[in-house]
Amino acid sequence: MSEAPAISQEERDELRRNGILLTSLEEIYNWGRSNSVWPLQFGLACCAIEMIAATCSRFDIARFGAEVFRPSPRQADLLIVSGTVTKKMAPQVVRIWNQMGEPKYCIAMGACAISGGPFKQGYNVLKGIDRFIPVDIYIPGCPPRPEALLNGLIQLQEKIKSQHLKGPDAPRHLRDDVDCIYPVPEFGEHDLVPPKNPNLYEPPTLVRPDKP
Amino acid sequence: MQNEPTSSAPGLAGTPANSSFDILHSPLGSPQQGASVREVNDPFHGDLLEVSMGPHHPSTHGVFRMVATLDGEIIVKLKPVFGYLHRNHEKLGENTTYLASMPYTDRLDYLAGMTNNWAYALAVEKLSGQVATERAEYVRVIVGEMMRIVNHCCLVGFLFNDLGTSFTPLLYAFREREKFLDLFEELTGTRMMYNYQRFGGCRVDPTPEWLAKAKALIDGFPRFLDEYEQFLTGNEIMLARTQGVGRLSPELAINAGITGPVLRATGVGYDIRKVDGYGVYPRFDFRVPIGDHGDTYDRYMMRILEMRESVKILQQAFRDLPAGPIIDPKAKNRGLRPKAGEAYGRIEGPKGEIGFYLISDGSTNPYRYRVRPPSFINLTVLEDMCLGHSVADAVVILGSIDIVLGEVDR
Amino acid sequence: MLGSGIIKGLAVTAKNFVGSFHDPERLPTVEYPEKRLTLPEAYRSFPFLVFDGENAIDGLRCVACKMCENECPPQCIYIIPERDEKGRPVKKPKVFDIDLSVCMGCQICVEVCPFDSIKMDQVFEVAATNRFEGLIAHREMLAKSNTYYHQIRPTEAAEVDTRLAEEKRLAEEKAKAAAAAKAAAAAKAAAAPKPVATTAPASATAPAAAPASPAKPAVAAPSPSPSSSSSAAAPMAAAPKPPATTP
Amino acid sequence: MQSIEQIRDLIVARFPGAEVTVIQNPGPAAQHSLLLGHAQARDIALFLRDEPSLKLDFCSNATGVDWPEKEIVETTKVKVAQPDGTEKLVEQKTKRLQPGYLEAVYHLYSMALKHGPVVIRLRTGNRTDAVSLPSLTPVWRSCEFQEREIFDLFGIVFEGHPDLRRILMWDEFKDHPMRKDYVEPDDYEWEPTPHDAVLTKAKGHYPAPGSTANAEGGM
Repeated sequence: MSEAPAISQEERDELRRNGILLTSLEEIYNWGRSNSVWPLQFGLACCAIEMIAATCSRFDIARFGAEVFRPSPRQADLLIVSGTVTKKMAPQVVRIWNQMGEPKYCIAMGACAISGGPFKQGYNVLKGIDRFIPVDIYIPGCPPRPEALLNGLIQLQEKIKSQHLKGPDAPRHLRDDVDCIYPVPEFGEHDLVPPKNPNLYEPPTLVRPDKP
Repeated sequence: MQNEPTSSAPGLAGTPANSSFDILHSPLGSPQQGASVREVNDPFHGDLLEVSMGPHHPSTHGVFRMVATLDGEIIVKLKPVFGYLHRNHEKLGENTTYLASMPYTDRLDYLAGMTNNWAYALAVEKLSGQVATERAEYVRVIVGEMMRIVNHCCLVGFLFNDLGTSFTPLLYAFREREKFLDLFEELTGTRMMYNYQRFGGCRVDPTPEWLAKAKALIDGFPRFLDEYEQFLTGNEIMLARTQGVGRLSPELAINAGITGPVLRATGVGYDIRKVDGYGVYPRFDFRVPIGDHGDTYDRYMMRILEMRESVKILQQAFRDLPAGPIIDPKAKNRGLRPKAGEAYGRIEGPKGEIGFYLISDGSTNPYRYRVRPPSFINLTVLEDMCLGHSVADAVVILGSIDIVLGEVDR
Repeated sequence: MLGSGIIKGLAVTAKNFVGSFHDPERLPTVEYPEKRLTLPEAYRSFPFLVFDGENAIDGLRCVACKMCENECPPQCIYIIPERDEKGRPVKKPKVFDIDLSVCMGCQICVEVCPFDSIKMDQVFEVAATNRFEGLIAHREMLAKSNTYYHQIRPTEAAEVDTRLAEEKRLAEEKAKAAAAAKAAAAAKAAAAPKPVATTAPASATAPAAAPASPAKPAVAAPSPSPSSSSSAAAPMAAAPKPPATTP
Repeated sequence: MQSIEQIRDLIVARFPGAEVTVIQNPGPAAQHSLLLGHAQARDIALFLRDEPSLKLDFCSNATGVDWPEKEIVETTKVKVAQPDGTEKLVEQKTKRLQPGYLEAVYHLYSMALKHGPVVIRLRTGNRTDAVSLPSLTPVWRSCEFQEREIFDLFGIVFEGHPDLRRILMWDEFKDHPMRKDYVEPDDYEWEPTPHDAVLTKAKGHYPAPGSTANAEGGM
């Protein structure tokens, strides 16, 4: 599957217009996965309201097959971290993430979920949920418009569609060498223990000089 | 259901919902520590069960946790657990300038950013001795009352979600909310985080076209409200699930500092718009709805009636809106250094009394920046209201208090 | 009758369901990627930098005064001013980064900017798969032309243009007056035995060169023609004083 | 409503010998406050709640304030006798260490009589070991969560509070984050736009000088 396809995308589209559908197992598998991404009904803060707005009639996330908000993490495929993750909440978020069955995806919605956002200097605010769980799509904005969430969802669908079922870039659930359980931090005396998952969170170093 | 002006004496009748707790006869009364409903010598008396509800809560009130002790399905003890959205608002407020705290206030009660803005602007105006222009005060009333309508409209939707209607009333509420948000977006630039009010006025002046659009929307709103009420208010399931559920006595409500619709549902006519008469509210003719049972149904009706009163206020405000500057040209916003001192400013937000307590030491940052969060303090009586009810009712009672976690935990 | 309330409610639902087929009021769905809502002119998402002319970097109105950096509530702006080969600050940003993953779109940077150089954009589709490199907006990404600004906010941009033109005109008049005064002073100085120190107006109109190179009359006197340096200096003369914000 | 001095006089008439001080508020809001001593604070609070002319039945807001100790430099002009017999005015600077304390502030209103606010304050002895205050929760239920919050964030121990636990932070947490000298945990690994205090903190995570990092910050 990794070698170049024998038939180009244009030719395939042309065939499709003429009523001939060519597909591969990989394609139809990814198509199915990407159009039934069921999110977890999980709101944290302000962005959750925009998430609800995205599910309501005006924006209607159902058009993307993602309207089935599951209250149970066992039935959900997508964790939309919609809002500020505080240090007190972080263990619960990781636990919920661990409870979700693979294949699962994570969207960090809004500035707070990505980096702590406007509240990042706070003592109880986690500077980004990617310190503990892997994030697929980051949607900045405070809060992002419902359309921005839909745009993020479309990007996630594109990402799912472009995944290969074999090889080194196969999704997590099809590989044996990746552990899908992430360690849950514990409450310490001053901070979470550990404050981040060092295997997951590796920010590049960006040296900023003293201000003149 | 009465609908009385505040000039009448506050009704203090009615027995406390939980009669074992009597604040008047226990001068040092402490919160009731769970009373078992069943007889202890019941041969079928099983063990009590402790259930943790939340913080990932399938109902729609954010990251709130209740630790409920159950006897069968009856709640005998319920302890709320907070802090899952404690974003250190107050600490950040002490580390930034007065103006820079304004956008943060939007994120307190994120369903009603405009009233948070207003309360903060009012407190800083008190602290620094500034006065908003007359037009700005009218515009504040306009946006504030529109915000109240949006908040109550959504609250009703969320309350029905808690009742198990699974989203349908919320779709109606959000369809209507989008119309208001479009207006707010046109005026301030965003859907939720307005950063609109300034010390001494407002940031942008609404154009005549905007005012015309807003007026048209408000004029059509009672029609929607009628439909909404026809849809919901008579519903027998709703009546059965809310009437007599979560009763709150006026004595306890006053003592526990409950404010807003939750207080008025118990029959206490205390509305800061009338009591303090801040802004230009004394110029408007409106009534304050008062309930008389203090149960969930009354709290629901308070929201509906307040929306109708808000429409009345808005129509008067559109009619009387004076010309003039939207912000005092001498107003000091950036680099504001109020004289050393302190001030507590409060307004009637959609959820109750939202206040800001500021201490200035003469520098650009407040020395102490404190938010008086209405929904946090309204939760004080959650346990008292839930005792003796079933778990499903606790969810409804929580929904009827109208909490927003951004404000509860700050 | 028991159940009449439920039936009434169902009638409302039915009315809305049927209504959604013919009444746009009852079918508000906007099919997003294909159709879009028209954003109001005031809509704001993230900041961008306005440039005049053709070249994005040379035409930036920003003079790296760092006022927005200091006022930004979540501190998501980072500026390093450009320096010329002698190490003197030039009124341009060398680095102008905005961390979009922190920005809360509060518009305070726009309000405090005295040069009308930072404005709020209306692009909200900025989702990325990498938040470290993907969500830092650099100077090149932030720079957008005045034409674009006119496209998204016609009214506001027109106002800004008028105001800038007016400020430029006033500054030029002031510069002319200052030049005239300087010429008079120079003539006086030539007549008098002792040279008088440079006059105040000159240093007031040309604050850019002032700190590093003290008082060379020929350099400090702005030329009447609107060169690029004088147009950059023009708004400053009319602008409010930078605040003394020291956190 | 009575002025703050009248309320003080009422209290003193009812509780002779009670420690009640009026704290003036110099700001334009002019919301002056009463500083109560610990011993009779709860009785005075109960009196304020039940006295028919006051009826402050609604405690709206309860909060803490941290006042760390600070050095106050006072300049006084002192006449110093000169050796030649004349007197000369000499400025003397005296340094005085104002001891720190924690403060609880309560804003009281009356729902029955619709007036207010009356502000009352309680102060602890210091910020380290004498940090207890009488709890006013038995008088006003509304203080229940707010006093827990003050305990959590400022570390004031309220004696007589029915359920004094941490409320916002987790139970294992040791610090009191709203105090002015609180040092937050260091998680400044990724600060692309640092300045001032944040830059100082972020520097702790920069590689040692001489490594390959880009010095001017352009990525």
